[in-house]
Amino acid sequence: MQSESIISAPLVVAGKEYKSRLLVGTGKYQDLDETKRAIEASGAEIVTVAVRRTNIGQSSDEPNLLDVISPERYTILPNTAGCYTADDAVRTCRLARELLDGHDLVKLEVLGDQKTLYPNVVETLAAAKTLVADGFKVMVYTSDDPLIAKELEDIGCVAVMPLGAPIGSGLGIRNPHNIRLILENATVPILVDAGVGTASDATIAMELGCDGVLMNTAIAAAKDPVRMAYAMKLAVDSGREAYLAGRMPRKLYASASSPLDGLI
Amino acid sequence: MQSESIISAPLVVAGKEYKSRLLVGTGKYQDLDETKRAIEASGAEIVTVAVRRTNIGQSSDEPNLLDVISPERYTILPNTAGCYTADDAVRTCRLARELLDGHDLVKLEVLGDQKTLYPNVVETLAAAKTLVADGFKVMVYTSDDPLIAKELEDIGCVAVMPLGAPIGSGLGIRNPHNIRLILENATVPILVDAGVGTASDATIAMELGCDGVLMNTAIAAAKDPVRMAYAMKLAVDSGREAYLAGRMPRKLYASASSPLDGLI
Amino acid sequence: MQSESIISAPLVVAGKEYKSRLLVGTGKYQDLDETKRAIEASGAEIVTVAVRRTNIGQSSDEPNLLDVISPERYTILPNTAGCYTADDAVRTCRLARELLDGHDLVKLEVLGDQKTLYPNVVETLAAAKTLVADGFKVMVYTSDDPLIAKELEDIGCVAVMPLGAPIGSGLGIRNPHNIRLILENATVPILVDAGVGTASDATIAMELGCDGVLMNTAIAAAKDPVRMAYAMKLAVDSGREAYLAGRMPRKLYASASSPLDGLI
Amino acid sequence: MQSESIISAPLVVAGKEYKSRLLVGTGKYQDLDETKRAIEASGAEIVTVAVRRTNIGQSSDEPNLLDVISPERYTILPNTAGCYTADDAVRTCRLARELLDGHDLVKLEVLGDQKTLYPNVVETLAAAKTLVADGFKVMVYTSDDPLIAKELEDIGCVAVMPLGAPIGSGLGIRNPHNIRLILENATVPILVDAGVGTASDATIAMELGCDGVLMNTAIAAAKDPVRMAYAMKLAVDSGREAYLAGRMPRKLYASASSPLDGLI
Amino acid sequence: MITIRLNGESKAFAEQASIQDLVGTMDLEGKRFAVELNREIVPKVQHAQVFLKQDDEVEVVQAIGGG
Amino acid sequence: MITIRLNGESKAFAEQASIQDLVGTMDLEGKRFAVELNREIVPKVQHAQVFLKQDDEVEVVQAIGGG
Amino acid sequence: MITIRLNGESKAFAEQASIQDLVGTMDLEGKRFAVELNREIVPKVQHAQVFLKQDDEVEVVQAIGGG
Amino acid sequence: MITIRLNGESKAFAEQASIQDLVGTMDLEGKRFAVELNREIVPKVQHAQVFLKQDDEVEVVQAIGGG
Repeated sequence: MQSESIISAPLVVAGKEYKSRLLVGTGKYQDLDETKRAIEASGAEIVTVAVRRTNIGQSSDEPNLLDVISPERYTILPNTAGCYTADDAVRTCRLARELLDGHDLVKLEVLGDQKTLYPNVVETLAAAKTLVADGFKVMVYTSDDPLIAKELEDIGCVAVMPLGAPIGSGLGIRNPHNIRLILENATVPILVDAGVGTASDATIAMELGCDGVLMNTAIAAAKDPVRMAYAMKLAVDSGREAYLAGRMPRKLYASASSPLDGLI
Repeated sequence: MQSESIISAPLVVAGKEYKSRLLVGTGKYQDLDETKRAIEASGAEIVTVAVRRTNIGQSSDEPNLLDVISPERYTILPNTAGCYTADDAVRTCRLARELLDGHDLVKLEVLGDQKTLYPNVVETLAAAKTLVADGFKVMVYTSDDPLIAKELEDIGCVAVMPLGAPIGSGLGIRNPHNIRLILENATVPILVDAGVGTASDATIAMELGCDGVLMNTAIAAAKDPVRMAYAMKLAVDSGREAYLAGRMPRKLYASASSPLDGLI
Repeated sequence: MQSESIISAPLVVAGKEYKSRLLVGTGKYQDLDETKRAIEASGAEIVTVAVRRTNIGQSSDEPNLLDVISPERYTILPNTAGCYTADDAVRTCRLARELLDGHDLVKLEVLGDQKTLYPNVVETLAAAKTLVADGFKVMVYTSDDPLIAKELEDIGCVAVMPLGAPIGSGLGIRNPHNIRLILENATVPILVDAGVGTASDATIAMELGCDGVLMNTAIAAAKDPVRMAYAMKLAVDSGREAYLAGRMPRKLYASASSPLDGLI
Repeated sequence: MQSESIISAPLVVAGKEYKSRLLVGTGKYQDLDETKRAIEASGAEIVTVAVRRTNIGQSSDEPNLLDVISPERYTILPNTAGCYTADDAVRTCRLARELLDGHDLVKLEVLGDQKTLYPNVVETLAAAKTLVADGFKVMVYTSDDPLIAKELEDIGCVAVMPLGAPIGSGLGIRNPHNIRLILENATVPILVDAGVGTASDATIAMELGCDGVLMNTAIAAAKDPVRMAYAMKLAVDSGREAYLAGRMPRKLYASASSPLDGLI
Repeated sequence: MITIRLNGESKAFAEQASIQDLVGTMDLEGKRFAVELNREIVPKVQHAQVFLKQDDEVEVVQAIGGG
Repeated sequence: MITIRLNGESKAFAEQASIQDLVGTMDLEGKRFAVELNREIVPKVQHAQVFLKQDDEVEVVQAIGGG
Repeated sequence: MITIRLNGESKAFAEQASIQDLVGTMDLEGKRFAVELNREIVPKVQHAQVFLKQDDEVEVVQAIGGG
Repeated sequence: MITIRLNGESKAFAEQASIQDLVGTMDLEGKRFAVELNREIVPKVQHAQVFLKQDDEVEVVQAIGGG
């Protein structure tokens, strides 16, 4: 059955294949144990991390994130969260590459202000150019502006990740129409990053035809993060399958599911 | 982990436990083979069928639905589709009970007109009273009127199944607010029946707290029904898990997923 | 211009013509002066009132609603708010008719419970039959069930008034699809009653093709009720005009408003 | 009454006061007579025009737009529609200024592609800087990106005009959340430009707190453009009034409009 | 004396008191009101001719603000 | 001969024909079906004992695909 | 004779022709228009003093309906 | 002694102290970290050869939870 062949089609990012189309963050969890269990439940293969200064005099016995989420098992995706200029974002990526022994896949995000965390697309374009020239494989967080998304692809980003809604808002896909416009023009994977609040939001993103979804707060801030991680795994698979299956047309009126003739 | 105990909580209808919360119809498929494969992919344990006159002089070699969807493997749920009066619906249920050797679980639906297939709630109430008195276990299709839903429960129906949208329309849950009102008052299982068009519609129904979803056209009229059946299985599980996990609160503004301190 | 002729087409209820398609209630205002000013600002010609027991030993100098909203100037529409049975509703209408010297136009509403104030359609049907037989002109509040709406029309109600959302909720038109189904079958005026929260809700109701809108809380509970009353007057007229004008078709893509040729 | 003082507050653009908050285009009409009648019906005081090459050998008796929409009566707002680079937009504005004897109020729009007509925000920023430096009063069409909107304001644009949806799509306000974010930070007038399809779309834009709405296709492509122009005038006023009046809070449950005590 | 229920409350009246007498105690001059006696409307024209009996149930209502 | 209505169509049977005889003409061996005679169910166990009369109305139904 | 491009089309004019001469050929009396010569605006007051040269690029524009 | 800024804080080190010496004071054995000296990355292999100077700005970073 030809659909089976489609179903097995993996997500390909920077030449590497992934079975899971759900990417998850590691922030906002109670502790590393919850982080570990949630990420396992999510089935994610690509996991984002932040890069931060080592606390001077930090107790060495403190467990370390990368011991729990090991680069051997997961594709670590360092992000530039908290960077408000192209320069800071580039420095952060270079530190990440050194930190991960030359691993050059990064999540670029350059934000505009702390209230909305809305991406600064002008700085993002500048940083993307520098990073691509410097040999990085850039997965880039951006707005749902279809022109900017296309320009980021043209610059050479390996994946473009428009927001569904502000980071951590859980408002879902605010403007599916723009996401659709982005998808129509795309030749690299398009992932919705930020805004997902519950499972159906992720399903809707995939039904639109997105190649994947990246989230953190929707899982970490759920009452039961591990269970929500599992719900999200199902939601992304469900939306992908529905997209591939091709939904029924909407009708303004009813259409009987049972035959009309042969009624007693 | 307490959540595991919750997760295993099955759907209980008329005293019988079901692992799957997705109920499916058998109408509108190309052939019985597609019917069989789609229903297997859906993981459904309760399957609706219609009751119709035997075509006189019908060729006996024609395969029979109940050979493919056997009452031994599935809980067969005969419906009263196509009935526009309480009397016809009651007759149809009695024929179904005889047909299934006394099996008394039925799906009651009394419709108002062929254009909207909207439930006639007055006739539905009358039929429900008669059927319950006659010993039937009635799963009843109705509108999203919370008062009627409660009255049907009070009459003794074993499950109340409000519509999401007109049968076969694929318009999704048109009025989640009413479904929520129905759920608040319910002490029997509430299943959304009719209106689901794609996976996220089913997920949303479950996230509202519904106990299950019944559908037919969304699967049978998809481009690839078998794959959509599988997508729906995932969608219902996903929505159930998300409901049990407890979604994050929505926020008007952003909230950083990565810590703010320790930035370079 | 033919459209001008259409525009002047008045709302006709029980054989009487009304220029205004906005009907307003008189509840929840600070005082009778605010009531008077808000209703004047709304331009309403039909105004609903409630019927209640005279407080024994009530001070006679207390101003009286009907002194402010005089039956000479306005068409008074007594309602049966607070009635939970057909019998109470019928009694209330008869008291109202006596109170208003034989005026027989009434707003029938029979509610189900105090939490949702959702209409009890079964009792509403019963009351409507009795009242029509007793010579009343019945404007009936009901759910958005298209079959019940049609049955109320068939019984002889002079106007059918489906809810947009629960009374006093301000949630807008929760299910425009059902309102549209009601409109398609109607031969008496269809007015949205209850649920409007702000001006655009009223505009949307009229754009759907409704003949009018009835509201109370949206005006009385606004920060500035008099100004909101005026906003609602404009909103209803605006929606009516837009409906008559015939909106542009929606397009998934853009379409230039300025010519493409002759660019420098 | 304090509200009256508010109501009279005019729209102020580039130091000039306007009673009407509806701005309209002059494209897509059948003829100049329809243009004239529609614009009169709309009550608009600011009217956009395009600048195009004179057809060589064009018959001189052909009526001229500015004879019908005279600069004496209306504030003419020349646009840069059809420009895909900052340079073309600047040239077009300079031609417009010469054409209008030094009139320096312009509508800047720099588009990205003909399919979506989505604004190219990078080129728009560049053009805005040049035009402001050159003494123009710039009303700028842009996306709903709140950071870009703020930057355009900081550059010195006299009004920022985010899209509701693609030009000519009639899809309404696709992302009210972003419009709200833009409004929160704004110190110049914010007008929704493009996307409005029917009256309620304009009302919603004003209820969000926008200072005005600019449209063309919604009026010109209606079945009856003159009537729709009038509907839009009412819609904008209605939304403005509702915004100033302050809408009632939404409630999940009902709230009786008639008193509960004193029932018979 | 007889006792009736007026608007749900117990109230004493003289024998032979009419609806009109009852209404006279309620400050309703010049106001619009309606009277129901034992669930039947009593038209205004009959108020003087209809007399109260022990245990009558009387409702007197007016119009007030409502939606 | 007698004439009955079977699933809405007129049909002739011999006198003394039973429901079982009728069913025998319908290729229903090994299939699930149900019989209604004049709007009353006829249980399978009685098919041999219930005989057709002139103008009887008989419905024979099966389960088919439906939603 | 010289050849210029007027609104994108090739056009011949006499030596020493001014912008005013060019405009005179275009039925623009009493109409609002603007002229750009080689991407620079030529103010109306200078139309008589500015003369066309071989290969000049001239744009003459008007206002038309647009949104 | 020299003074440098380490992760934004002033810190004193011996003359001739290397990046490796600095790292040695930070409990980073067996952990993944990266070092930036005056906004340039210092690869691990060079930590022993690169020496601190007065007023150097050093950043030492690790990976932590983030979205």
